[in-house]
Amino acid sequence: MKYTQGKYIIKNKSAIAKNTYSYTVRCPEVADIAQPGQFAHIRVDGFTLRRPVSICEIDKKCGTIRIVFEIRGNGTEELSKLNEGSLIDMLAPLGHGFTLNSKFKKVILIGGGIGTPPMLSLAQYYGEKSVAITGFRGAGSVILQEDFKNSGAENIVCTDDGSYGIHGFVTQPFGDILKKGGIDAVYACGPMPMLKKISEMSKENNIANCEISLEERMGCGIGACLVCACKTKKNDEEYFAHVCKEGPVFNAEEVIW
Amino acid sequence: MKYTQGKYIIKNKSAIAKNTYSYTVRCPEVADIAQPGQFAHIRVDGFTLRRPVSICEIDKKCGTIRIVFEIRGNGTEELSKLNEGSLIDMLAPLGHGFTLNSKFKKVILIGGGIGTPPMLSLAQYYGEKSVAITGFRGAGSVILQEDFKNSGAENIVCTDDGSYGIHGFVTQPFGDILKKGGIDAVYACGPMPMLKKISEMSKENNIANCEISLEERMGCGIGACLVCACKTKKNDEEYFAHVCKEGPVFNAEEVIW
Amino acid sequence: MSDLSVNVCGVNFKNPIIPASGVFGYGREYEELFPLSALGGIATKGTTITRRNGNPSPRIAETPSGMLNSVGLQNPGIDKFIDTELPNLLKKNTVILANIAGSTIDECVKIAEKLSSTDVHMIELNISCPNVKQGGAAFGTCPETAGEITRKVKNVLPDKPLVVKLSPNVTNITDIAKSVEAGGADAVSLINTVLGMRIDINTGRPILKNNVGGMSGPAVFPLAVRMVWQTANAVKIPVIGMGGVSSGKDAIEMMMAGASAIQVGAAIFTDPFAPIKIIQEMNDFLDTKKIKSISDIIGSVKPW
Amino acid sequence: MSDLSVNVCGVNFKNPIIPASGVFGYGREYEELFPLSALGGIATKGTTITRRNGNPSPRIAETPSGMLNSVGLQNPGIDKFIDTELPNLLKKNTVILANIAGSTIDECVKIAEKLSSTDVHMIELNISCPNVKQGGAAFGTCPETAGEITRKVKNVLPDKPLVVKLSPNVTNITDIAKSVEAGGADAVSLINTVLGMRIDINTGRPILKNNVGGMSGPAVFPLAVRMVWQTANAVKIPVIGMGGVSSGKDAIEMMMAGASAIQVGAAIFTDPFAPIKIIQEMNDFLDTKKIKSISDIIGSVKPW
Ligand SMILES: Cc1cc2nc3c(=O)[nH]c(=O)nc-3n(C[C@H](O)[C@H](O)[C@H](O)COP(=O)(O)OP(=O)(O)OC[C@H]3O[C@@H](n4cnc5c(N)ncnc54)[C@H](O)[C@@H]3O)c2cc1C
Ligand SMILES: Cc1cc2nc3c(=O)[nH]c(=O)nc-3n(C[C@H](O)[C@H](O)[C@H](O)COP(=O)(O)OP(=O)(O)OC[C@H]3O[C@@H](n4cnc5c(N)ncnc54)[C@H](O)[C@@H]3O)c2cc1C
Ligand SMILES: Cc1cc2nc3c(=O)[nH]c(=O)nc-3n(C[C@H](O)[C@H](O)[C@H](O)COP(=O)(O)O)c2cc1C
Ligand SMILES: Cc1cc2nc3c(=O)[nH]c(=O)nc-3n(C[C@H](O)[C@H](O)[C@H](O)COP(=O)(O)O)c2cc1C
Ligand code: FES
Ligand code: FES
Repeated sequence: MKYTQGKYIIKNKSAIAKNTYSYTVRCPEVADIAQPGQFAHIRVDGFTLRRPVSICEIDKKCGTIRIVFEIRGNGTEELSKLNEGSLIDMLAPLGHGFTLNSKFKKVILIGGGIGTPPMLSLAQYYGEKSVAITGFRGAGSVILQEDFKNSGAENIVCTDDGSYGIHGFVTQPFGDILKKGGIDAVYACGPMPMLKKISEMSKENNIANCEISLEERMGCGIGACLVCACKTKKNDEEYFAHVCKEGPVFNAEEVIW
Repeated sequence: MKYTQGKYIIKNKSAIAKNTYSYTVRCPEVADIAQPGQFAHIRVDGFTLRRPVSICEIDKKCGTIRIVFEIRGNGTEELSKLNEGSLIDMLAPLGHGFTLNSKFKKVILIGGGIGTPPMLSLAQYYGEKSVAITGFRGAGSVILQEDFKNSGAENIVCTDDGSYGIHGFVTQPFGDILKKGGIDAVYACGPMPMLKKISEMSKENNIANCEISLEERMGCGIGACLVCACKTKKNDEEYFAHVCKEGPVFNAEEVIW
Repeated sequence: MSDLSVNVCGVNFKNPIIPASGVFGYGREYEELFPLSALGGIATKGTTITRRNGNPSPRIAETPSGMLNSVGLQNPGIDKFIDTELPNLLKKNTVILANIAGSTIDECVKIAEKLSSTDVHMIELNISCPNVKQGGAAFGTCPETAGEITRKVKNVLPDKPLVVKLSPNVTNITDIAKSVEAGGADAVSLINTVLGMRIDINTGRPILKNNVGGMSGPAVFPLAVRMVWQTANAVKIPVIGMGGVSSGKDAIEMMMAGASAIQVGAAIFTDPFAPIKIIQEMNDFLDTKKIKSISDIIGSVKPW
Repeated sequence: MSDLSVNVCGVNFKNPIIPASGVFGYGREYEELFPLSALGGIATKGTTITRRNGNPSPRIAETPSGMLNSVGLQNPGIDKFIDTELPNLLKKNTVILANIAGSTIDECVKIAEKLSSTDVHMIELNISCPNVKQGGAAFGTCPETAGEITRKVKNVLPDKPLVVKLSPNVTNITDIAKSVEAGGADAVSLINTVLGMRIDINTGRPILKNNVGGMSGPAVFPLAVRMVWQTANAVKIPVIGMGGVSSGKDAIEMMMAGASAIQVGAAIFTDPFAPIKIIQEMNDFLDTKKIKSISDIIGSVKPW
């Protein structure tokens, strides 16, 4: 694993939904090696622990990565106060990202709420071979739709309250597409109940490559402190994996729910 | 004692010497009641304890006060990062200031280093009736000279290294003026050895009104927590006075050195 | 508007927020900023049998998210407290907890006796002051002594609720709490300050003239929550919680851990309006969560 | 360039800075950022007799200027440590402290026996882990047990320096330290984490699945300095200090209090380069003050 720590310039900041911010950060050495599904461990002034945030876009040419995050507590609130031109202290790129396979013909990307951002870099990789299904509480929290459209992915949006796109959960369109068959891989990030359901549906439909991105509270972020344990199966034995290093992306088969 | 707590706008910020800053703060309710020698207890983001800083100028007409401080540690460093337009959280005006007497014909004001600022408001009160003697390490730390000149006070400056004004300590010109006699009061603020010397010299010369401003680490700043104790005499008995309430200005006779 | 009132061993508080002993004096200075009647109660500065000057200065140091103090129980003595401070305080329409300390058990008993005939609402017996040589923490770190002193003091206070204030500088807080409960305490309060030290590396000398001092403020909050939780689960008498509370959320958290009321210390130095803001924030939290009475959250934490 | 080297019970450290046990794993991950040879030493993750999975997640929570952890000694077991981690570590040109823990005295002795024939430089016996049910802190809070376990472990380690790691969750740290010294410890290290708790007020449940956890980080620094000072004055063996050190100034302060070397824990989470920066800052301080050797400041504080 290769990663680095540095203070990088925020080239672009935008508020993309209520309490949700997008930062584009110039960090060529990170962009150069980053993979979809990896994350940055971000230092926030006044806090002892860093905050993990997924890498949402990787632009190797411009030497930038993009992160998108929602204010959830004091740390993300403080983080949201940075401005264009400010320095952001990142330890990145960290973790084990999604398995990319240029031979795949059709993949489904599923993002739930603030789990959506890491799906964008996959959409940009797979382009027209991908269907992006994203789900949000309501119209007010819908994010990144323009970007998904630009990626070439087929784009399906759901909201819990029907105020935007399809009324209902992502599992509905997901089920419909599964039925049609021909799916090489499913990638998902979002709330645990959603991930569980998607894993089950993928298994029922014999999708070998179902990868999901998990969250766990972290210390070091690089695999040294064993703080971010998550129960998994390895060769059918129970195994405490570490989300920051062996994850955050796991094959759905490995996860113990 | 009347005081208030609030967040007030910094109308003017200037760097007046190396690591030394001047803030003019709009706070009509404070300016209205503030007296020379009183102080503001200033909250600094990220710190549990407030920082006491003397009131340097009081402009009742504009509703402003001025403070001047030097970076000494983390708190004053953080404080120095505020900008014009920022809010500063002050508990003010606090403490027992200098005794003003419009009948006094000649007074001496002595400021040593960063003890100089509170002398300015006295100079502005006494105007031509006052001689301001200020002492600094060297030319680089000389402050407020323009202001003292504008106040009408006779202005004497000393530096330890002779790089500005008289070469030597403030006690030298002070001694010279004492000898000439006719002094109604002496006011001083600065390092303890200087204050001690001035008190002794005043006593030897039978100056009844020698008032000095002391420093002590503080908690509440208003007389409730008894943190800022300083040994004094009261009716010849030892008495633990509190710098924040009974001081910071004490009659030199009261202090136990 | 939720019901913020709590009852602690028979005494009604209009809300659970009490400025802690030692940071608030006798309230006079803070009255300039807000009416004392807005407070649930006031714990007065620790009072000893005779006047004490306390320790030499400096008596305070800043620490990460906290502070150290080594005031050392400066106070005018119990007689002066009863004559000049208490009558005034009792007019303020808030619960008065008279905090007392002694260097011998006898002294504590004598002070309590003097207070027993006053109208003070509660006595808070400090057996945990880290800043005095005799008595103080020594009483609070040994279960037997803590029980004994409680018994003797309670003896002369048959009609007044006795709160015993515990030290966090112990291996097992529940042993002390149980012993104090058995001794007849009507409630316990905790935590007092955590013994700490800072050195000025430029001079090579301790910042406090007393060398060591008591740490308080947000830094100690997790320790205080843990001890409140352990204690509330170990005794039947109510627990008054304190240590690092600086927001309404903190107060709610400590009450969930088992505190029936909350004292606020160092936070008042940072923001003199802290107690008032905390009361408001607690009210807002209850309103948002549609909880009718603050009493419902006391000890409500569900451990895993 | 000052002389930063220190000698702790016969072992030479090129500088006094050692990543603390539990935050640094076996160093593999940090090697990506800087050479391990830049460090004075490395304290490895606590190792038990057999593999342990540790406690369920979440295992970490943020606190004001600090954090709580409840990892619970997850590790691959001593055999795997000796086979796969130690040989690699011993190549890194830095002092290796093997941190060990057991749920019985026997277990500790067995682990120590296994290590006695390796080339590890020092053994750090953790008798103070607050995150495991048996053993751990239980050993570290009773002077007699602490002395006994030290004696039995030292017995099988005649040729290896034994450092015993103490818990701050005690009434009297010097009692434990003296007892451990009498038991044959070559040095003590302190402090381990301070037991604390946080509750998520929105769910009404503890943030840590283990309910309670160990507090560390800058918040505990004044407590650690006090305990290091007390301990250094109570025993003749060297003290390795830790608890909240996050800058060169902190390290200097703790060494003035009496520490011969310094471990750095939580600060590494905030800044993975913390140990390297601390070494640099210590050097700068000594240069500015024209102090030739860091050893000159150990225990140099002059109390009032
Ligand atoms: C691999 C990974 C990728 C993530 N990617 C994103 C993203 O792209 N966008 C986004 O908005 N959020 C993302 N999150 C969640 C994000 O880390 C949390 O929302 C954030 O840490 C909350 O911090 P806070 O200070 O606002 O909350 P607080 O509750 O104040 O945080 C307290 C502590 O808990 C931790 N914590 C709280 N919630 C979480 C959580 N859900 N996951 C992990 N740690 C948590 C914090 O990091 C901190 O250590 C990701 C989490 C992980 C593990
Ligand atoms: C009544 C009064 C008036 C003052 N007026 C001025 C002024 O006009 N201009 C100015 O530059 N300075 C003034 N000072 C000194 C100023 O308060 C300190 O320099 C400042 O508190 C240092 O804070 P720090 O965070 O930079 O230092 P740190 O050393 O990091 O502070 C740590 C703690 O010690 C306290 N402390 C440190 N030094 C002093 C000190 N000399 N006096 C009181 N507390 C101290 C701090 O307030 C804080 O609580 C005054 C002090 C007092 C008591
Ligand atoms: C300056 C100061 C003085 C104190 N004096 C006393 C005292 O006289 N009696 C007492 O029982 N506790 C005293 N305490 C302890 C507080 O009442 C309280 O237990 C402690 O500060 C923890 O709460 P906090 O973190 O909110 O400050 C004092 C605390 C401070 C900061
Ligand atoms: C995540 C984590 C895991 C730890 N694991 C161990 C351990 O296995 N053995 C041990 O003796 N101490 C362990 N500790 C305690 C540290 O070694 C150290 O004593 C403590 O964190 C105080 O130092 P700090 O404030 O610099 O973090 C651990 C601490 C943390 C934060
Ligand atoms: S956060 Fe340290 S191992 Fe994952
Ligand atoms: S600082 Fe509280 S009494 Fe002076």
